[in-house]
Amino acid sequence: MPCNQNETRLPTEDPQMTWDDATWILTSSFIIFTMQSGFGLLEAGCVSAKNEVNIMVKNAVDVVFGGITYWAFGYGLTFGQGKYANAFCGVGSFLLDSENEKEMGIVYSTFIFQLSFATTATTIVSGAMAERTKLTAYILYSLTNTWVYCVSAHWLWVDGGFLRDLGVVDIAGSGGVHVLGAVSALVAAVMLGPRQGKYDGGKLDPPGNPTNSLIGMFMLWWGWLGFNCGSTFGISGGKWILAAKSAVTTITASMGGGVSGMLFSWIINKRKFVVTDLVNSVLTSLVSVTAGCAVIRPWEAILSGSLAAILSFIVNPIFKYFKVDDPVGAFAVHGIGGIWGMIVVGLFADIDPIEDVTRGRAGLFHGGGVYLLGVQILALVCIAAWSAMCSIILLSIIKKAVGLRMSSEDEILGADYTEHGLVKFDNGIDIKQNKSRRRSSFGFQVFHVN
Amino acid sequence: MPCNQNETRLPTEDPQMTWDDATWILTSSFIIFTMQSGFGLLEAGCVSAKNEVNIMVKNAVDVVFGGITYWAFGYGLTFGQGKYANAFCGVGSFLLDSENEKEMGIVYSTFIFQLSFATTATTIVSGAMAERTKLTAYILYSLTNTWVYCVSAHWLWVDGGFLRDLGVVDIAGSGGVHVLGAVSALVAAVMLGPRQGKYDGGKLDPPGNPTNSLIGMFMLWWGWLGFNCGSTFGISGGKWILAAKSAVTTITASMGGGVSGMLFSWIINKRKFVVTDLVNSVLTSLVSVTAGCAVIRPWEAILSGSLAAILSFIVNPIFKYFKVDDPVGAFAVHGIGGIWGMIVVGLFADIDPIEDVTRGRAGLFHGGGVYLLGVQILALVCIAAWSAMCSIILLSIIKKAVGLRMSSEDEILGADYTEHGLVKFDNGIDIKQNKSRRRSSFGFQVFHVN
Amino acid sequence: MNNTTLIPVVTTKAQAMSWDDATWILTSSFIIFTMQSGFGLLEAGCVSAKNEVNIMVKNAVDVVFGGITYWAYGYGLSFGDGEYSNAFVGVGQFLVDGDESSDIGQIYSTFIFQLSFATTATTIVSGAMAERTKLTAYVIFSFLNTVVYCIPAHWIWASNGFLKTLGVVDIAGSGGVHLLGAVSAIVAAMLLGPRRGRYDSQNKKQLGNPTNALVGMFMLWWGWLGFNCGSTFGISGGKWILAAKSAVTTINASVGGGVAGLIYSFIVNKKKFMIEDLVNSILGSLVSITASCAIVRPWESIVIGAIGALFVVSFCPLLDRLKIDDPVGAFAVHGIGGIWGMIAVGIFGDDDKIERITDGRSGLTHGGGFYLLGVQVLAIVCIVGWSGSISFILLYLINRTIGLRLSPEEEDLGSDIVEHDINTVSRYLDGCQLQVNEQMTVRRSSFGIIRR
Repeated sequence: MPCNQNETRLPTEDPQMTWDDATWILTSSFIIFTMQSGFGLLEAGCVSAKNEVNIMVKNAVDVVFGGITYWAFGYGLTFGQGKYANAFCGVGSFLLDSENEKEMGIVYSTFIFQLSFATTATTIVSGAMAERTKLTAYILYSLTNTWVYCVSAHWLWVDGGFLRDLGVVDIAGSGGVHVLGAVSALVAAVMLGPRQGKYDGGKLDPPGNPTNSLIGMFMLWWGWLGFNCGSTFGISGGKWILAAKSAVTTITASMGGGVSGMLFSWIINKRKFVVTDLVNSVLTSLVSVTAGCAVIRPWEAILSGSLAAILSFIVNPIFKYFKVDDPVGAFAVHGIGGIWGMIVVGLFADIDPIEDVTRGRAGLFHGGGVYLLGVQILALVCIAAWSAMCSIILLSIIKKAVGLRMSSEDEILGADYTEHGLVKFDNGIDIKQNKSRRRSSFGFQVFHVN
Repeated sequence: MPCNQNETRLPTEDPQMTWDDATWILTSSFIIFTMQSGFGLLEAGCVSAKNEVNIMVKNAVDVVFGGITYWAFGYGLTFGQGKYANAFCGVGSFLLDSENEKEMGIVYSTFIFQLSFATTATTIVSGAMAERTKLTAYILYSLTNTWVYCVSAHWLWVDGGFLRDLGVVDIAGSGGVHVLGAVSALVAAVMLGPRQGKYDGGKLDPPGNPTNSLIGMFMLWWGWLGFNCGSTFGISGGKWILAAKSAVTTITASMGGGVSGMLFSWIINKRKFVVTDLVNSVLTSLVSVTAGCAVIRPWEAILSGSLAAILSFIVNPIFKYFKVDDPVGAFAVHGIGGIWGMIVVGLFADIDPIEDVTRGRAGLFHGGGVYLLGVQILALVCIAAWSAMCSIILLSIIKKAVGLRMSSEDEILGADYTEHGLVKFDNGIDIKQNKSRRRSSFGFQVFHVN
Repeated sequence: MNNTTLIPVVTTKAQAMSWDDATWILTSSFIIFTMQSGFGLLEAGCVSAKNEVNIMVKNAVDVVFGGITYWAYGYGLSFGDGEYSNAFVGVGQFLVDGDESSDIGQIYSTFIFQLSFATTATTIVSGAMAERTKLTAYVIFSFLNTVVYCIPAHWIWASNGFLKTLGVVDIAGSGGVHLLGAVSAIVAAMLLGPRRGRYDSQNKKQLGNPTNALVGMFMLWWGWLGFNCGSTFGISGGKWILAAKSAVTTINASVGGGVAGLIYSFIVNKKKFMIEDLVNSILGSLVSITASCAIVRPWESIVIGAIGALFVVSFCPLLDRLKIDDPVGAFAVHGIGGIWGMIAVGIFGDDDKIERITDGRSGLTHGGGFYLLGVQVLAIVCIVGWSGSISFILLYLINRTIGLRLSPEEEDLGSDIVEHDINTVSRYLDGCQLQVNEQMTVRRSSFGIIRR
């Protein structure tokens, strides 16, 4: 930064951003976008092989259709500062454009960063809807789902939003991204009903590719560093210290979660380390540190991450009892992790003398009393209610209009064939009796429907 | 960069960090963490399909269990500045936490950066132990292995460490990361003995997936840029120039290595380009430039990278003679590359007028005499001896306690089944004769052993 | 507080780089290099399984052999500022070594950034040559092909290049990287001829591994943000504003392209969303915005992306009708997308008040008249002419000396076995090759690879 410039560019003098902040924000956004690849691979590895390509396409659809609506009205609903903006939602800046050179940089940086958040929130839902949802229905859902995220983001992160004014702390979105997405995911899973073969005594195709799930987990893990550290939204002043602290708490939380999750899995699965348990416990612990990454200590992160990982194990038996089918464990990871993450802030947050992230408040264990905890719980209730309500409305409308669920035959054939015309090579078929099929050694072939 | 602040924050005035440095260090650490994905894919592609998932899990275990011990005592052994800190190891800063706002940023940045290094050193070992090691034994090893890395890191990189005081130059860890890891890997491979079928006249399952190996190589390649350039540990002052230089020498070294490795492979393999040769030669050349990236010239990097790649070819016949089984070539890549990399500094290093990385010394070919070369060789001897000794002790204890090697049946079945309950679908078997198997079109199934 | 020593390069030039710029340039280059992984996966997913490993190796060859020649002479031909440097070609700084120069930081930063561009341009070609090219021929081509990229790069981006002097705007290389690579690609595809059996039957060939193709697309997508935003080549002054703007226009273009491509595919393919269409439309729209990322508005970028995507996906069948076999659609994506991207500058480009990228000129819709559009078209003609003719000469010479194409038997076997001794085929060709015995003793491989 050239020091011999006009003082007005300096962050400590003026809230304006410098290019140092821009470097940080843009780099973080680019890293966060790589999490889409991670989510895609994770989900593709969890579903059966006949839906693998389709779930990847759904992750692209999130960005494409979710992105266009975010540009059209999403950003405006969150950050719009028009005269009708209120405590509930922003108004203004629709069809985002900026001509004013002074604010252009800030507007565009905020947009790209927030877009990477918004697409993450919708991606969470795709996993819970896997293997049985029509792609057209999912596209419509991606188009409309944006406003669910945007309104609650206004509550949490924009000055004037009602939760923010109460003092809620959700640094990188345990509540605003993960709980929000997870509740939508749960609603979608319940409305769709379980996959054929899941709870009706039949047989379900097994998950396709654990290696891909693990690669997806790895990509998400490193992307999460960008997610949490980038949420300082700048690097100048004392923000770099918080960014460094966030990196440490994020990684230590994931270690705590990984250790406890693996041990727990080893114990309950009779000395086997189940891969999905490892993946889910690491990711749950990452979700749980997302709200408080800059305001808790490293050892607190280890503790809360470990607890989050173990808490996530309770979802499976409950879902089994209620016959809810969440193929990739979206609610276990993002819902349980997110709820616990918001509560962690109310328990462990400390006053932050550097950037005053908590606005002078501390959590229960640091002598701040129950106020912050109460606000965090209020935020959880508001987010969950909002997300559930909107999702029920949206999905009901889509169900009426085009239908949510594939036909039974389509579901058995798999979405890769029915939506994309791809046919996997079926190992159970005797090749010599199927001369008309062109073979491919990697499991795909052209299929001629007779 | 805070212009209107106290002068003491400015890098040229004072060694303290600014947020510009923090941006660089944090971004580099995030990039280095992506190398875990690369190592995972590389190793998963090299082992047979029945151990593919297991080796990915081992890479997650490295981070999770290695990370938690690094937090608990590893950082303190390297960087602790308590009153008992000495030339051999640091003491202090255990269970890392920081309350002091002035040093919090530096401590946390250093921790996250060094953690990414430490996890790399342990990951190297996992490849050499592939396909025959119990996962529980590996977890115990990951937990304890941390201190092997941390103590020698103190020698090399902390003021007061005895090798550093002698003037050793190992910028990004050819010795401290790669030779250290490779010697542990060699010890582990020898103690475990070869896989069944490797040297006993039987047949070994073929490597599973060369495509994955190549993707892994690509990820490591780009991650290495963050690894070497980030090791300037800052960007302010003249460091940015060294970072740019490191990027150029790193990439040119890999080109030299790739060219010579491919040509050599083509010649000795009768006009075939063997994929593992390509992968190993690129990676070996990257290891070889790691120690000297900022102090050698681009053409010297090409030369030393080419030599490193060719040197790595001699390991295979030697290992074959002694019946040492290193499934992914960990010693060839990291050991030979690392040893040569340390020597390269002694030969090619030049006085660095910008940040004085070599502390005024030059290598043999730049008129600095043999002093630097001698110190580099001394460092190699110390690191190798330390790593070998510690690994023998640790692995012997683990062997006594829980046993290192899988049972013979488990090894034939593969770790994916025995450790994680996953069974790959066997395409060659007529399914109708194996009703008990549930099919999956992409190669996984649940298998019931009768 | 105006201590000038704080600025790292004591200014010899007006716009010296600071370490802030270096952070940006280096980080961007690292991100751009990850696009090689993306190209590799995309192409590996598009070809049949018997050539999957080979195409990944080709992507490594690009970097290794293309890189070494870029170091030796490529950088010098583009950016050399020796005394013989002229409007057509740079001269100087061969065998890049920042020794005697005072601004070595700048040289090294520029080199690493430009190298990541140069390797991208050659990688484009590998896709069009897939499944039928000898690897040795490809190695030699990579070695020589650098010259094709470096000279137009001088025209477009070096301060004394003749197109630059005329005022061409190609911020991150719609023309200089993508169109250039695409023209080489189509020349190669025509010289090689179609793959065996490609146009024999009505069968439409399916992607070998659509999941990999999509993962590759994702990697390219995020890498593209580094590609376009990094092309501000710095972050200080007003550049950070343009970088942020470029990020928004890049992502918006891809969003527009994806929407247009999916709708097109849904209509044309009878309610199916074809993977090829999705991949090609998103990548095509990204190529389209590459030239103009910092000087168009967000809504214009959506339009540019959508039109680019429609051009690309509707062009693909046309090429097949001409029996030009381009296995991964390299020409459609990079060529058609690149041409449209260059033209889009002439139509939608606006004079930015921040860094004056367009030298004060504007495109057609912003009242700048036809001048900019004319220059852009001239640039397209020059690039196509140069890349087409030089690639043809190089490939023709290679074809005459060692031959470009695999023998028919080798092509049927696949490059993985022929070039690398890896047999991916046997499992499905005849399952009985595998020896079955009682327990789990079949030699298994879930991914289909066994070594003979």
